[in-house]
Amino acid sequence: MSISLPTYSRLEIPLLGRRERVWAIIATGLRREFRRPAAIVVIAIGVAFTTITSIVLVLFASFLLPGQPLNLSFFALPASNGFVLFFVSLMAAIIGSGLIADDLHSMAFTLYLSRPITHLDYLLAKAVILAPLVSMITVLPLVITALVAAFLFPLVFSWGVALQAIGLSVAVGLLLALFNTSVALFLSSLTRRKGLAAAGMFGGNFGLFIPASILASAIGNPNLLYLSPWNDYLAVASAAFGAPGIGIDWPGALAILLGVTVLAALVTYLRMKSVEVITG
Amino acid sequence: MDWTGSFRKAWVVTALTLRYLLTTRRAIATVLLALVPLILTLSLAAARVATFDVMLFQQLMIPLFLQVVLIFVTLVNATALIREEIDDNTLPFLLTRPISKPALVAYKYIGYLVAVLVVLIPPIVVAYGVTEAYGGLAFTTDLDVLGGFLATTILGSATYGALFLFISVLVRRPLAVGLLIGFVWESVVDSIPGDVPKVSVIHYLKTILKDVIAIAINPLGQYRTDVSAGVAAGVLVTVSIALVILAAFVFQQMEFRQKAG
Amino acid sequence: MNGVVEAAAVSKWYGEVLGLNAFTASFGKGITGLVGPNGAGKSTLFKLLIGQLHSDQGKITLLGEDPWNNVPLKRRLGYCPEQNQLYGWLTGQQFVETLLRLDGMPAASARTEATAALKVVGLSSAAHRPTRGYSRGMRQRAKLAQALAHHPEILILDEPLSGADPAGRVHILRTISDFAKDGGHVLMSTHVLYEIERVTNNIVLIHNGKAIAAGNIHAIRALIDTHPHAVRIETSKPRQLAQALARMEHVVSFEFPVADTLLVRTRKPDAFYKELPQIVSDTKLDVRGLESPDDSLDAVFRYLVG
Amino acid sequence: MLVETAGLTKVFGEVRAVDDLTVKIPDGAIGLVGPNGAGKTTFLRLLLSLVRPTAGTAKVLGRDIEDGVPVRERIGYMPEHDCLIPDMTGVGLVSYMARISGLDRDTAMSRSHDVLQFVGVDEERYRKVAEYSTGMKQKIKLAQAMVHDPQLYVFDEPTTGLDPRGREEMLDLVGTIAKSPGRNVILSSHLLPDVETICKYVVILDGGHQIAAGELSQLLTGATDRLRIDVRGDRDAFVRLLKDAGFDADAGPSGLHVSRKPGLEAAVFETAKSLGAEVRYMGKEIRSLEELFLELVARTEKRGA
Repeated sequence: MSISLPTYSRLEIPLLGRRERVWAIIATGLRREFRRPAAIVVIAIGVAFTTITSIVLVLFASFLLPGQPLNLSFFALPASNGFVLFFVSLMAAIIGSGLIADDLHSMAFTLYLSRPITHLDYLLAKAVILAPLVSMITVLPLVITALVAAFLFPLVFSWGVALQAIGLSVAVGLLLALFNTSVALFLSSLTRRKGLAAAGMFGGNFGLFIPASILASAIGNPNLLYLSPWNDYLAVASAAFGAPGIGIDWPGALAILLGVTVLAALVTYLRMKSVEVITG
Repeated sequence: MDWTGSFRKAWVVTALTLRYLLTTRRAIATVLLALVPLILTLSLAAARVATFDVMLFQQLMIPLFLQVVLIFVTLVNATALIREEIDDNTLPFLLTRPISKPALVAYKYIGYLVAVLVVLIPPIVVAYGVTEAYGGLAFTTDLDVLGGFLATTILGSATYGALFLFISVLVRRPLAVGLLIGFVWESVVDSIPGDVPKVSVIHYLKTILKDVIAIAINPLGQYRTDVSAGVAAGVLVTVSIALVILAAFVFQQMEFRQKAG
Repeated sequence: MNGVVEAAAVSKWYGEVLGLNAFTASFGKGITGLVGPNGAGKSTLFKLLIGQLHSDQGKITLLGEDPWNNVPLKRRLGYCPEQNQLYGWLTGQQFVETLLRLDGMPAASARTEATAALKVVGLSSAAHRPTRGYSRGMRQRAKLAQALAHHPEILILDEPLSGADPAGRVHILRTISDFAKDGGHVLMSTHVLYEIERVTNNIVLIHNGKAIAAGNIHAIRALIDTHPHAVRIETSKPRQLAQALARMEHVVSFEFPVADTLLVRTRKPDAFYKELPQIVSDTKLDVRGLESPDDSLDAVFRYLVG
Repeated sequence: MLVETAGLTKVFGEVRAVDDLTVKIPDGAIGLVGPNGAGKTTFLRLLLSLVRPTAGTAKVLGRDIEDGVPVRERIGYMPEHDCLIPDMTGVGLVSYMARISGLDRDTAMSRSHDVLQFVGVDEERYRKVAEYSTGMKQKIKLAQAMVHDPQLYVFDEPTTGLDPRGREEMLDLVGTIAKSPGRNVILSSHLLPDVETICKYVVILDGGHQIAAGELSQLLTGATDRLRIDVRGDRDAFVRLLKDAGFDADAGPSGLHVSRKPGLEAAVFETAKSLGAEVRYMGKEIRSLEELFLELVARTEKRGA
C-alpha cells in the first residue's frame, strides 16, 4: 500500500532562512566527521600527545631551562610545541582534504548547489566544520596546560597570569587554526582526489619549514623564516607571550599569516564559482 | 615473441604514461615542488649570503630534496600508474589490448621513471651549477657532489617508485599509506638505534652520499653505516626490480569487477 | 562446440554477492542481445568473457578459448565498457589511435584506421577535441570506435545505447548491424528493449545469474505457454470472426475488451498467422486492424522476469 | 506561465550552448528533448541559476533567475549523473537535503520518511547509499528533489540506465507527480516514449535553439490516412500485387506503408492468402515522438551542416 502523492498533503510551512540551512550543513558535517574512525583517532592522539608534552615542559621547565622567568612569557613554550605543527598537518590532511574534494568526486556538489544556498554559504559551512576540529589541536592543549600550571603551582603562577595565558593561547591558537583551515580547503577544492590535497598539505607545511629553519641558522639571515608559516606563528606567539623572539618581527609574520589565509579563501571561492560540473 | 611488436607496445605505453604524468594538472604541482631547490639556491646567491657554498648546498638538499621533494614527486606519480586508472575506470581499454598485464606494469614503470627524472634532475643540476658559480668555482670542481646527488636521485626515484607502485596495486588508498611511509617512517628511522635503519631507502641513499663525496666537504661524514656505496646501490637496484616484479605478479592475479548495480 | 560463447555451469561470486550462478548457455552468432534486470549478472558475464574476471566454478570460452589472461585473444575482440570515463586529456583521434597502436599497428596505418573508425561512428567533427568535453552520447560513439577500429571478430558492448539521443541510437545501431553484416559477431547488453528488437531477434535472457532463455524472441515468446499469445483484431463483427476462428484448435480464448475489438489467445502463433488470411478472405469479414500487443521482448521480459 | 525566456544565451569558450533562446513554457508536465549537445542541460542549469547567462533574461514561476536563491527554493532538481554522498544512509541524505532547503530538523525527518515511503524505498533507507543499486539510487535522487515540496520538478534523464522494471516504477512516480495539482514537471530525456507517456507539452531544442514546441497531441497528428503493414513472407511480391490492385504501396524499414482506400484491408488478406504470406501487424501509421524528432533533427542537420 503506497500512499499516492495527492493524498499526501502539501507542505504549507514557510522555509527557514539561509542561516539555519548553513547550520544544517555544519551540524551534519561535524557529526559525520566524528563518526569516521580515522578522524577520531587523529583528534584523540593529537590532543593527548600535544597536551602531555606541553605539561611535561611546564613541570620540568625550571630544570630544563634555568633562568627562564616563570611569568607569562613562560607559556610561549607549550605554544611552540613541535607536535602542534605535525598534528595540525595530519588533521588538515586527513579531515580537511576530503571536505570539498569528496563532494567534487561524488558530484554531490551539484546537489548542494541545487539547494537554495550560495557558494559562500557552502564554503563558510565547510570552514566552520574544519576550524573547530583543527583548533582542538592548536588551542585546547595550551589552555589545559595553563590551567594545570595554575592549579599545580599556585605560588608560582597566579590565576591572573594563567587567565591571561589562556586568553592569549585562544587568540594565537585560532590564528593558526584559521590559517590551516583556509589552506586545507584551498587544496581540497583544487582536485577530485583528496589524496593529492593531503599530500599537498604535508608537502607544503614540511617543505617550507625544514629548509627555512636550516637555512636561517646556517647563514645567519633570519628573514628566510618568513617563508615558513610555522615560524611566522612562532614569532607571533612568542611576541604575544612576551618571550624572546625567534629573529623575525611579529607584525610582518602576522601580516603574512593573515594575508595567506584571506588569499587562500578568496581563491577557493573563485575556484568553486568556476567549477562547471559539465556532464554534456 | 616478435620483438618489433612488443617494442612498439612498450613505446606506446611509456609515451602514454609520460604524456599523462607530464601534461595534466598533476604535473604543475610536481614541477613547482621540484623547482624549490633551484629557487632556494638562486635566492641565496641573490642575497649575497657569505657562507653559501657546496657544504651548505648539501646541508640543505639532503633533508629538503631527498626527504621531501623526492618522496612527494615519486609518491604522486607512482600511485597514478595503476591505481588511478582503476579508480578512473579507464583500465579496461588497456586490458582489452593484446598486451600482458606484467608487460603493462613494466612499461608504465619505465614511463614513470623517465617522467620523474625529467622533473627532478634538471633543477638539482642547475642548483649545483649556481652554487659553484656563486663561489667563483668551475662547474667541475665538486663533481663528486653532483655525481652523488644524481646517483641518489636516480636510485631513490627507482626504489621509492617501485615501492609506491607495489603499494598502489595492493591497497585501495595508496596515497595515505605512501604519506605515512614517505614522510613519517623515512624521516624517523635514522634516529632509531641498531639495524632498524636498514629497512628504509633513505639509509642507503645517505650511505651512497657518504662514500661518494670527499670527506672534507661531506656533512654525512659521520653517518653510521656499515655498507659501502656499491653495496647500497646494489641493494636499491635489486629491491626496485623485486618490487616491480612483485607488483606485476599481484596485478596479474587481480580481478576487475565493476561496481554492483 | 559451435557457439561463439560456450558457458558450462559457470559461477562467480564477489564474497556473498551473486555474480553468476551455474550459468549455462551457448550463443553468440550474429547479433545477440543480452537482457536482464540490474544486477542479474550481465556485466559479470562480460568481464568473464574479456578475461578481467576468472570464474570460480565451471568453464567459459569465447571463440573457443579461455579468456583469463589470454593475450592473443584480445586481438580478436573489441570491448565497450559501460562506464563513460575516457582519457579526458586525449582527443578522440589520439584516444583511438593510441589504442590501435597497442594492437601492434604501426603509427601511420593506426592514424588512418582511427580516422576511418571515427567516421563510421559519426564522430569526425569532434575528433580533435579533448574527450573531457564530450557529452554522454559522444562518449558512447568514441567507445564504439575504439572497439571496432582493429576489425575484431566479435564486439562485446555493455549498454552501448545508454545516454545516446535518438539520432545517436539509430546511428550506433546501424553501425552495429553493418558490422554484423560483414560477418562479425556482436554481443550487446541493453535495457532499452524496443531498440534491440530493431537489430536482432536473437536474445539471451539472464536473471539471478542464470540464463533463463536463449534464442529467437518470438520462439521464446511462443514457448511461454503460461501466457498464450494474444492478438488484438479490429473488426465491425467481432463475434462472427470469433466463431470463424474457433475452428483452429490451438486458439485458447476470446475476449471482447471494447466495441469492435476481438482479443484472441492462441498457443501456436505461427499456425494462427498462417491460417488467418485464408479465414478472413473466405468469410469476407472486414478486418480493419491487427496487432499482437505482447509479441515483444518487453512482454517476454515481463512474463519471465516479472 | 511556468518559464519565460527572452534572448537567453550561454557561451562556453566558443561553444554557444544556449543561443538567443526565447520560449514561453506553460504550466503542467513539459517534455524537453533534443540531441546530445543541444543545450538541454545548460538550459536547465540556467533556470536553476546554477550558471549565470551570458545574455538575455528568464523568469521561472514568475521570479527572475537573477534572484538566485529564492528561485531554487521552489524547484526540486534530479540531476542526470550520480551525485549522492556515498557514506550517508538514504534517509540521512534525504533529510540532510531537506534541512538545506530550509526545513527544520524534525519536519525534515518526518517528510523524508513520507517521501521515501512514496518512492518505494523501504528498509534499505537505513543502509549506506554506496551499497544501493542503480534503481535505488535514482529513487533517492527523486526523493531528495521532492522532500521540500517544490512547485517545479526538474528531472534530467530520470529513467536512463534503469532496467525495464525500474523504468516502469520511475515513470509511475514521475507520472503521479505530474498529475498532482499545483505541481509542474520539466522532464528532459532521450527516451522519447517516456516523454510521450508523461508530458502534454514538448519543447525540442537543437544547437541551443528551439526547433519546435507545442502540445504533444498537435505535434503528432501524423498522416492518419496511411496504413502500416508488417508482412512475413515475400514482401516485394506483396507490394507488387497491391500496386497491381491499384493501391499506392511502398516498403519502408518498419514495414509496408499503403495509403488508405476502401477495400484495402480485404485486398491485403487476399494477397496474403494468395502468396501464403502472414500479416503480423496492420494498423494506422502512428507517428511517435521519436519519428517526429528524427525528422526535425535530420532537417536541421541538412540546413545546419
